[in-house]
Amino acid sequence: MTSSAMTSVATTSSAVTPVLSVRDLHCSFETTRGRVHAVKGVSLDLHPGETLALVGESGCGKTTLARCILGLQKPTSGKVLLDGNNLVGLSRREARRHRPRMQCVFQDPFASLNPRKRVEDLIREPLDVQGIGTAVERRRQVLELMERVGLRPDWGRRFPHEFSGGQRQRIGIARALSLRPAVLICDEPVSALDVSVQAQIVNLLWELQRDLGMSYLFITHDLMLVENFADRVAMMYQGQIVEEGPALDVWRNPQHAFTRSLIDAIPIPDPDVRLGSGRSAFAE
Amino acid sequence: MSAPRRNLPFRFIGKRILQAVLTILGIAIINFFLLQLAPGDAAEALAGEAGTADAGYLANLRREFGLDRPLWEQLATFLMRIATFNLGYSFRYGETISTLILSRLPATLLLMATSIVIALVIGILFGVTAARYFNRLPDRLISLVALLFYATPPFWIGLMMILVFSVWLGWAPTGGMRDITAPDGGIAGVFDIARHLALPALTQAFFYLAIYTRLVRAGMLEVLSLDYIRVARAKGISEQRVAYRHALRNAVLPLVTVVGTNIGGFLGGAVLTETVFSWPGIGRLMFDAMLQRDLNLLLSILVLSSVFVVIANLAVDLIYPVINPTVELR
Amino acid sequence: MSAPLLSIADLKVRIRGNPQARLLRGVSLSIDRGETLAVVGESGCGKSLTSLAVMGLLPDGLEKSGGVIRFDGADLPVTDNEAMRKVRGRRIGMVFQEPMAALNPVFSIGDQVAEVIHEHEAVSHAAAMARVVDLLTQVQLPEPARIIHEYPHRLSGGQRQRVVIAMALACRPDLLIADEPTTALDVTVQAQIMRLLHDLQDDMGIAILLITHNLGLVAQMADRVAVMYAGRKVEEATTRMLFAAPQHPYTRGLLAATPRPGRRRPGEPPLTEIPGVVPAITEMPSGCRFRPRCMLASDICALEDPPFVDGVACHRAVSRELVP
Amino acid sequence: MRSISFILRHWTTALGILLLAAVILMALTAHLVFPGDPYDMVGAPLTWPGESADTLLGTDSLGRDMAAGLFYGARVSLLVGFASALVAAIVGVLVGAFAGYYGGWTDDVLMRITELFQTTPQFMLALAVVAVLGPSVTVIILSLSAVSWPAVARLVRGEFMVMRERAFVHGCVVAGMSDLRIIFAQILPNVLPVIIVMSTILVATAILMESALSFLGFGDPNVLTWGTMIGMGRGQLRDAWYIIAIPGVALLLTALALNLVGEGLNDALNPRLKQRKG
Repeated sequence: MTSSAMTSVATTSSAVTPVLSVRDLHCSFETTRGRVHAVKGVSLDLHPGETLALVGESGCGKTTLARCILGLQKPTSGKVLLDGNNLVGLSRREARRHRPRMQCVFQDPFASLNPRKRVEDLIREPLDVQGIGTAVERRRQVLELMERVGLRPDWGRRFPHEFSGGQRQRIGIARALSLRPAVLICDEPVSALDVSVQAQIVNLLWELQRDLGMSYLFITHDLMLVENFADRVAMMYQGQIVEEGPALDVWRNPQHAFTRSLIDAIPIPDPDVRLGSGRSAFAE
Repeated sequence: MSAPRRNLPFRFIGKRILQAVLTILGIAIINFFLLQLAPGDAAEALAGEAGTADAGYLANLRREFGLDRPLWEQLATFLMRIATFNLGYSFRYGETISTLILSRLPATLLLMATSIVIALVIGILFGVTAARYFNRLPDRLISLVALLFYATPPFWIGLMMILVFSVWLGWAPTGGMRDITAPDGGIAGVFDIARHLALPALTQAFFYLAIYTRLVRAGMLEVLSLDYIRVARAKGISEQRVAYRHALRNAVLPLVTVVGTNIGGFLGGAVLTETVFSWPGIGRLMFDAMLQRDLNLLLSILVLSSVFVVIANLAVDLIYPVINPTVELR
Repeated sequence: MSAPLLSIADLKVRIRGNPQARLLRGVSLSIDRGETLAVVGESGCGKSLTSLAVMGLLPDGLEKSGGVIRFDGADLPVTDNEAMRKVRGRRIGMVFQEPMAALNPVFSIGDQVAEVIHEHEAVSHAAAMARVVDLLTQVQLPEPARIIHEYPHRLSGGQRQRVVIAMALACRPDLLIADEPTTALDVTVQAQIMRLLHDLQDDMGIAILLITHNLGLVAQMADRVAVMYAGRKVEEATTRMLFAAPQHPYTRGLLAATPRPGRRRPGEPPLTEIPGVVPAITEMPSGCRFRPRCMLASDICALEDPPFVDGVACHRAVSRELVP
Repeated sequence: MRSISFILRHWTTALGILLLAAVILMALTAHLVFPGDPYDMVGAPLTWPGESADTLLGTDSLGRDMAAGLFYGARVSLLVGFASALVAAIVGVLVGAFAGYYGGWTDDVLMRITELFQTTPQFMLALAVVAVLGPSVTVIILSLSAVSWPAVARLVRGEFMVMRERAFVHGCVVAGMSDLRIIFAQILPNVLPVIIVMSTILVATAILMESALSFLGFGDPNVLTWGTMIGMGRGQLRDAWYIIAIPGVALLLTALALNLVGEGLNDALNPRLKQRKG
C-alpha cells in the first residue's frame, strides 16, 4: 500500500479500527526539580499501515509518551489500547503476551545495542524470549532479517562496536522486526545520523512499511523530515497534542501558533526560499 | 570570585537529620544483634575477663541490660541506654563508660584532624601535579608513591617509622602524647604534643594520601577533557589558570564527600595507629577492651564511633551544597 | 581587493606519530572581513578540526603537519600556546556545540564572562562587570543584572549559548568561529541564536566561520560555502551557486539527501540516499576518497586524488564533463 | 614517549602477575618446602638473616624459622583475602544490582542498610565481630566480608542505575524479557569488568586487614600469619628489626601485586572506547 493511498484512508475513514490508540493519557513523575507533569491528556489513533509522526521540541513530553506506550513508564491515568487491549495496569507478565505486536527503534545507535552481544544474538534474542520457532528456524530467520535490512549475513559474529551508526540502526531495526510487529515505535531513529545515512534509514523504513504493512509512530523534532514521508502529523507542545492532520496540510496550512512558529524557524536548504512572512528565518 | 551563597531549605535539613537518626537507630540494632551472637552467658560476655570475678557486677549487668527479659524488651532497654547516653560502668577503669570515652575522644580527634589535613594537602598537590604531567616522569613517580602507600600495611609503616626516626635517628619519641617532664601548657606544651603527633599522624595519613592523590589525578584528567575547559582555553586563559582555577575546583569539590565517608576509616585506623604509638585515644581504648574481653566497653566504643561518623557525614551533607552551587537539593 | 582576514593554506593535520592517519589533507580557506563562510560536511570530514587548528587547540595526540594560517596580514603562531593566548578571545572568538557543557559549573555567569575581559584588558572589576551586563543585554538575555549572579545549571540551553556568545564577543573580535553552534538546540531556539548572530554581525562587522552539517543553516546564513569530505575541501562556491549548480557528486548527493518541502512523489522512496558510509581513517581508498560511494567514479578516480581546480576537486565534476 | 609508557604499564602488570604467582606458589608448596610445624623451634633465637645456612631469613625470638613463617603465612593471607573478597563481591553485586535496577523503595531500603555498614568504622566492626564470635579463620573471613561488601554494592548500584536507562535495556523490556534475565544476562556482563577490577583491590584490602587483626593479636591462634609475626616481633624492634621488616615486605609486595594486576585488568577490560565526535 502506498503512502498516498494510506493518507486518504487515514483522513477520510474512521471506520478502520486503529491498531494502536492512546486515550486521555496523563503522566507525571518526580524529578530532582520537583513534580513534572510531562503528558497531559494525550489521545492518538494509529491506523494499520500508516505513519503517524509525533513532532515536538525537547521537553514537550514526546519521549515520556513513547515510554508510556511501550510500558517503560507507568502513566498516571489513561489508556493505551493495542488491538483493542488496554496495556495500562497489566503486570509485566501479562504485558509480555502483547509485546510481539509492538516493538521499537531507539535514537542512539550507540546505546541501543548491548555492546557485549554479537549481532546474530542481538537479532535472535526477541525470538528466544518469546520462544518462537526452533533453534534452526530462528537462525534462518536472523539471516533473512539481516539481508532484509541491508546487512551482510557474514557480519553476524561481529559486535556492535565494529559498525557505523547507520549500520547499528539497521541492526536495531532487524531486531525490532524479528517479532513481526504490527506497530513500530520509532523514537528519533535518525536524528543521531548524518544526512546521507539518515536518508538510507528513512528509505529503509519506508520500504519495510511498503512490503510488510506495519504502522509507524515516528517520534521526532524534525518537522521538515516527516513532511517528506509521514501520512499524518501530530504536533505536541507542553504535554498536549495541539494540532493533528495530514502531513502536507499541517506544513502548508498550520493552525496552531506553535506549529507556525516551528515552521517559521526551520531553515530551508535553498537560499532563494524565504520563509513564512516572505523572509529568511535569520537574514534581512 | 564572589562566594556562592544560598540558603538550605528547611525540608532538606529536616530530611537529612531524620535520615541520620534512623541510621543511628539501625547501627544500635546491629550492635544489639551482634551481642546476641556472643556464645555463652551474655552477662559474662559483656563483663569480660576483668568483671567475671565479681558476682555483684554480673548481677548488676543482668539487671541493667534486662537479660532475663524477652528479646524485644532487651532491645528496647539497649536502645534506651544508648539514647540516654547511659552506657554503664567499666569495672576495670572504675569509670562510667561515657566519661571514659569522652575523655579519650579529644586525643583521637586531634590525631584524625591532623592526618586528614596532611592527606588532603599532599594528596591534592600530588594529584594536580600528576595530572598536569600526565604520563610523564612526575606523574609516574607520584603514581608509584601513591601505589606503594596504598599497598602498605599502616601499622607496619608506623613501626618502621619508629625504627628509623625514633630508634635510629632519635628525632621523635617512640610513643605517647606528651613527655612527663614537659610543661602542661604554653608553646612548649604545644610543641611537645606536636613532636609526639608527627609520626602517628603521618602513619595514618599515608593510606588516605594515596587515595586522594588518585582521586584528584583522575578528577583533574576528567575535568581537563571537558568542554568548558576547551571554552576557557578559547578565551585565551593561561594553562596555569585553566588548571588551578577552572579544573582544580571542580576536581577537588567531590573530595569533600569522600573525606566524609572516610571518617569511619580514620577511626578504625586509629585502633592500629594508637596501639602502635601508645596514643591515648579511643582506638587504644578499644584495643584494651579487646584484650580484656570487655564487650560492653567495646560495643559502646563501636556505637559511639558510628554515631560520630553519622554526625560528621551529616555535617558534610549540609555543608556541601553551600560550597558547591551545582548540587541539587532534595 | 584587500587581503582576506583569515587565510588557511594547505593545512594538514595528522595523528601524532602516525603519518598515515592524515585527518586534514591540505585544506585551504579564506574569509574576508564581515563575511560569513560556512564549512559544511558530515561527521569525521575534518570541519571541526580545521577550526580547532586555527585556534591552536588541536586535541592531544594530533599535530599540524603542514600549511600556513594567516590572520589580519600576519602569520598565526598556532603552535605557540602563549602567543595564541593573545589571539584567542581577543581577536578570534569561538562558540562550541554543546552549550550545556560549555560553562564551568562552579563559577557564576558574570565571573565567567568577565574573565575574558580581565584576561585581555586592564580594567577594574566593576568596569568589567558593567561591560558584562551590556554584553548580556546585547545577546538579549533577560534581566542581565540578575543573571550575572546565576550559575550555569540554572539556565536553559539557549540561554547558555547566549552566554557563550557573549564571552566570545566580549573583546570585540574580528572573527567568530561558530562550531555547530545550534546543533544541540531546538529549532525555534536555533532560529533565535542564528538571528542573534546575524544581527551582531551587522552591528559589529565581524566575520563568521560557521561550521555545520545543516544545509538549511548554510542556505540561510552563509555568503560562501566550502564542502568538506574525508579531510579535504571538495567544493567551494558562493551559497547561491552551490545550491543552484552543485559540481561535486558528493555535494549533489548531500543536497539530494536533505529533506526539503514539496518533494515527495507517491510510490517513490522519500529521500535520495548516498550509498555506503565514510570509510574509517585507516581504511581510506586510493585516489579520490569519495570514489566507493560515487555513482560517476571511473578508472582515473582510483589512480589519482583529484586536484582542487575551479572550485571543485573531482575528475568527473559537472563543469569538466561539459568541456571534454 | 607513548610507547615507553605503554611498555611501562604492561611491565608493571607483568610484575604484578609474577609477584602474585610467587606468593601463590609459596602458599601451595609451604608443606613441601617446610614439612614441619612453622611454630617449631628450628635454630638459635634471633639469628639474623644470612647468619645461618639452615635459616636463610633468620629466626625470631623463639628460634622459629622466618622463611617457614613466610610460606605458611602466604596461605592464610591468600585464603582470607580471596574468600572474603568473593563473599563480599557476591553480596555486594546482589544488593547493588537489585537496588540499582529497581530503584524506588527497593533502592531506598537496600541502600539504607548498606549505609549502616558503611558508617560503622570498618576495622572497628571487624574487630567487634571477631571479639564476639572468637578468632577463627572462618569468623575473620566473615567479618572482613561484612565490612567490604558495601563498597561493591555502591559501585554496582551506580553502574546499574546508568545501565538501566540505556536504550538496549529498554529494548529488552519491550522484547518481553524478564527482569532477572535483564539483570544477570544483559546488564551484569557489562558491569563485570568493573567488578573484577574492584575485587582484586578487595583482596588486597582484606589481606591488609587480616594482617592488622593478627598483628593486634586477634587472628586465628592456630595458624601463623604475617600479621602475627609482625605483632610478635614488636618487642625486638630495636635489636632485631628484620623480624618485622620481612613479613611486612611480604605483605606490601602481595598487596602491591594485587593492585598492579587490578590496574592491568582495568586497562585490558575497560578500554575507554571514546565515541568519535564531529
